[in-house]
Amino acid sequence: MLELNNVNLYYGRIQALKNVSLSVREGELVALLGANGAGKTSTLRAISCMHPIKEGSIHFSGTDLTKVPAHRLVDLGIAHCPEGRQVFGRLSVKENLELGAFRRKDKEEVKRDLEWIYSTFPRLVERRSQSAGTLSGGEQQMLAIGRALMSRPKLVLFDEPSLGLAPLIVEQIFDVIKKIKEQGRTVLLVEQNAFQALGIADRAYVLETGTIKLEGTPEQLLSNEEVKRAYLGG
Amino acid sequence: MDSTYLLQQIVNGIGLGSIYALVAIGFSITYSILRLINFAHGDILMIGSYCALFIFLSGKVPLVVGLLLAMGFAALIGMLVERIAYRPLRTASEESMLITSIALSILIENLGILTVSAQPRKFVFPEVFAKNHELAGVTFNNMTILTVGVAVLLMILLTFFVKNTRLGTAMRACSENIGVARLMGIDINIVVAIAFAIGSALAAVAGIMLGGQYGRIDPLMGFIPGLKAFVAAVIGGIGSIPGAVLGGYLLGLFEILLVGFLPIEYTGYRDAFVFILLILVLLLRPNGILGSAEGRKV
Amino acid sequence: MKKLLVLLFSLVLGIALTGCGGSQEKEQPKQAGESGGDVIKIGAIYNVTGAQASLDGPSLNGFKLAAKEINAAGGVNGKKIEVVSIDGKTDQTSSTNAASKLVDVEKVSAIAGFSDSNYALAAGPIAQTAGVPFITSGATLPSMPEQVGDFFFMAAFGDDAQAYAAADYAVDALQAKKAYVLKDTAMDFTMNLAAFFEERFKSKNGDSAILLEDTFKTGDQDFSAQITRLKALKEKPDVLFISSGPSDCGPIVKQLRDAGVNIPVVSGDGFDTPLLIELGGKGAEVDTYFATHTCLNSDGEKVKKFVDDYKAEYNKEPENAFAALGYDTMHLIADAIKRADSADPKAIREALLQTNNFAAVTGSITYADGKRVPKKSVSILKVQDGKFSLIKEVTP
Amino acid sequence: MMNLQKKKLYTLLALVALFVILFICNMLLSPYHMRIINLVGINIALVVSLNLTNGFCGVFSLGHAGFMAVGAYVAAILSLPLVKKAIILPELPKWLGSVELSFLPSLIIGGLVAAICALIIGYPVLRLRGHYLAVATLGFLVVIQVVITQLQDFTRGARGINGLTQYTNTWWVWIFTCITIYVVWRIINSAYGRGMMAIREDDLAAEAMGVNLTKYRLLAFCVGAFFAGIGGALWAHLITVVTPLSFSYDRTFSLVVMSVIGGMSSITGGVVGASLMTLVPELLRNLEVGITVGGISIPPLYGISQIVLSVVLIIVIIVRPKGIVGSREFSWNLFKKKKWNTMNQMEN
Repeated sequence: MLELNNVNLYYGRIQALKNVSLSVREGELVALLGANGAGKTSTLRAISCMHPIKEGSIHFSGTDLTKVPAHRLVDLGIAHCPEGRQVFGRLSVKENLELGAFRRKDKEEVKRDLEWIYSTFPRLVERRSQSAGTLSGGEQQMLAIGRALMSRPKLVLFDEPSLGLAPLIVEQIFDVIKKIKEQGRTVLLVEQNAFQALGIADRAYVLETGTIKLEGTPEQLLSNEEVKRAYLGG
Repeated sequence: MDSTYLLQQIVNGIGLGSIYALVAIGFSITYSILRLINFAHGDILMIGSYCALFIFLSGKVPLVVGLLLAMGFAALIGMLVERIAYRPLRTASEESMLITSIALSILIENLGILTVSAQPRKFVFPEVFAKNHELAGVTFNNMTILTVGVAVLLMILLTFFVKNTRLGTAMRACSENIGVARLMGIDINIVVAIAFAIGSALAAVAGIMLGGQYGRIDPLMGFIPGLKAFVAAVIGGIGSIPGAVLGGYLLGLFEILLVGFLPIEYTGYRDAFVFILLILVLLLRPNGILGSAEGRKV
Repeated sequence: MKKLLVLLFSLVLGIALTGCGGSQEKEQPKQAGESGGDVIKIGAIYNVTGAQASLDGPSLNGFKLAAKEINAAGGVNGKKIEVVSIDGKTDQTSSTNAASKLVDVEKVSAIAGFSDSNYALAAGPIAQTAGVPFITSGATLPSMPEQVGDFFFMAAFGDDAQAYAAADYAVDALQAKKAYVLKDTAMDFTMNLAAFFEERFKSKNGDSAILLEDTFKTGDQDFSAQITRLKALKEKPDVLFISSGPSDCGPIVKQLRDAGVNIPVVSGDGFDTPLLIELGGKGAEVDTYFATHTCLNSDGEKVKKFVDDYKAEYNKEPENAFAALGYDTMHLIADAIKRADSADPKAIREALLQTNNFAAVTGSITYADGKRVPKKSVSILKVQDGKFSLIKEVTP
Repeated sequence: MMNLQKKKLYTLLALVALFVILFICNMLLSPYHMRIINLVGINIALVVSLNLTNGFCGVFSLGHAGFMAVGAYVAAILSLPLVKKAIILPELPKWLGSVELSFLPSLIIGGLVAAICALIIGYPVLRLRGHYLAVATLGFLVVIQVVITQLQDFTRGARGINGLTQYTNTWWVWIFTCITIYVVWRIINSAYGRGMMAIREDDLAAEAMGVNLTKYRLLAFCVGAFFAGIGGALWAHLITVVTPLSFSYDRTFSLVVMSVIGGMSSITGGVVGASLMTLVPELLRNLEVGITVGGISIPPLYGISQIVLSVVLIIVIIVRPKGIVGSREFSWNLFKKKKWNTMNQMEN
């Protein structure tokens, strides 16, 4: 479904991605692991056309993503849930969610989806007209996820959804991601929290300084000594 | 000083403030989305007033139609300027955009001199607008009423647009986080074009009102109101529409009251006081009165 | 790096090309008048762009019109006049560069220009050093020729002359004993004008004759604060002296009259603009007098001819008196060249100094007693029936 | 890489060459051309000093013309001959009215007063960031202009001070220019300079690393103002008139334009930007001459040079947003590398 081939990406003169190739099949939950600065976010930025790549190709269901303007991505069925949540703090919760469905024309369906998001994240209901900036970190993450889902994506990209959240909340977030996958959506999950990510992933890649170091099922990776030492504190 | 005098000065201040507010809004919305200080904004004001001069002061179309046409034309110019000069700089530094806006300002002013000549033109509204009213010892004319009325009406419309429409929400989203707004499927180019169109249309109205109050327009008329409106936007909190409005009225009142109440020897220092006020506001509330802290991406 | 070099190279090339293009054009007219060619080069520096453009543009038009007329009539001493005009851009650096270019590169026989002393004082010294006469057509600061040197001439009268004439008119014709003064602090012209008026008025009516001196700044739109202060004066003034530039006079007069202040208003040539009537409206019809260079509505033969010619050439009325001043300056220079029978700058200077009763549109010009500020008549005008009408002409 | 000794030698030789060329120019060229060359020099010094604050330190200041004004007025008042002073500025306080300094001390005092102004204004204002700082410095420029206009006794207000002695000549200008470049070069290659650039890259991180933000910015600001003050004074004694209008927005904007066009964070960029933007408008003047082609005369289009210039400016910024030179710096290695490249090619 999603195919990256030998992607090279630069920030000025600094190369952030070196020949990154990875693929996500339909219905899969793939985790992309790595330390800070390994290039995880850059990979996502390349996929969602937020930063042009220098070489390589990115295809989604046959469409060449490098030729698509960023705002058309949702039309193709890709939603990006960005790092650090980045909800629109001055907008209300409801407005944030509605923006998720910005390009959708089916008003009735959008309403239904909105209700569904509210039922999935009951804490958002009571705060719907509150501005998003006043929400707690966990609530903002839920909002960001809800916002991403409002576009009815086929593929959801999560960038560090557990970052800076309390363990209990992290648990909830990962439950939700699992649920999303179970609904038949494809998920690419970028995480530093490798242990948790591997707990729900079908497959995983490990990035190190801009290159893919390892690839495999959670079981394979969990048994890999190197991974254990580097990412699992083992 | 008696209270009538004070009241009179306040009325004058509100008249001037309305114009500043209209221009400041344009500054604020383009800044909030692109982080662009658009020094050419004042020149759009000039274009709007000339457009009005050629359209409705010819007496061939009703005032309202003329006003709308001038607004539309200015909006078109605003979008054109954005398309040609600013869009290629989306990813460039703030300084590059600043310089571009200065260059644009020079360009527009000189094109103005070349096409409509440097001679000031008479810009007089129909006789009715010069009619004076007196209320509790305060005199004001229909022009002032029109200025304040139109300004307030436009600001209400704008607030409604921004708060209650899909595009308005998109605009607010862009002003907060342009990158994520794109991920939502918002076409930034459209939003920016609309922001420029709105800002330019409002500036055109300000130019027309300014011309009407002063009675004359010339190709260099936009610079000072542009600069003052920029100060107003910063005082109010650049990036915030209510802030721009508040800043505009505060600055208008402050200027008029300074001239009204300072001893004669010091009235010449007015602009110095205006900018000292600006610096003080910046130091005490670095994001302006109504501005919220800018999120810094680390 | 390569891209950079290419860019730099193309830039340099571009500059070289424009440079060459320019010099090629200039080679067509033959070199310098003084070397015996058949043209006499006269330099003109006017700020045709920037804030001064509304004054300097008409001046340059008038200047060129005069040159065209002179050439059509066969030129001066059998030689054609070639006007080399450079834009001063309302910038002192540009103005001095322009003067330097005219003197050093174009080798002009004389330079004319400017309606504001800020620029005349910057460009003048360059002509002075090179020994080329500089005639400012519109700047009126009377001390300039003394400050710059013996090659600096003024074609217009000094601020002192017009302010004195205005003060005399206020005292003699309007019977004024007490005056109120409102001046623009942003211009040297308005500051000087007010100072000269006060000096003269006080010398006639005593030191306490000025009841209040209030100020504003170019571009101010609202004069209600000043008017309120004027109305609050215990003793009513008999005359209001408004020292303002062309852009502010209309609104001031209008707001004064709207506020019910009907005391006579007197001013200088800053009021000599159609804007006074257009913006002052009915207010300007109420006892508004000013001293200026000439009355373009008058029936004088010279004035009529100038106005007609200007209309024929530029399809519009002369915008203001500066157009006439530019016109006069060219004729003044041509007259001096004729009398000197030479295009040599020093000879022209000598001849200029001898100018006696030269009949110009803006009155007759005489440089008496070696002074390079002309003795010139001042016209007192009044607004009447939507037009300026001449009240009297005084020769100081 | 070239060794340091050799580089120093080359630099020295280049300097000597520069002054020999200037000397020859001075003999051969007309005063007009020398005036332009001198203006290039003054503008280089002004822009390089502006780059110290705006480019290297990331303090985007729009107040440079304000400091020029301070330096110019102080030097003008100090250097004005006593006879003239008594006529032009009769209201000066005694201690100032009876002083006539020669050019060099006037220049230096002018620069110092400008630097002191920078200290006073900078201390509160430099805590601001980005655009807010730009606006605050613009505000300072306005305040300076208003004060100059109002302090009639010292400055003659709007009338300005004219009749200054034309002290400024090629040597004053170019020696000053070289000193400015040298000092700025020394500063950016010192520990201070590295601190400044750390601030530019990321002020939060720099602060966290213990760089005293305000101190560094203040230093850059004051040094920039010092040279701006001297530059303003040199300008004043070249033009021989100073008025409040001499140092308006236009002046500040044109300096900032030069700086950005050349490359803000590079001395070389400053030199290139200032030279180009001084020379090009002067050359573009030739476009404003009316042309007669085959009997059809095209009247001169005044303002066309500004129009062409602003269009070119916009294009340059779009094509090279970092300026013509970018953040590169001239170095003797440049030549060596080139030689090395060609040698390589020959071997191939």
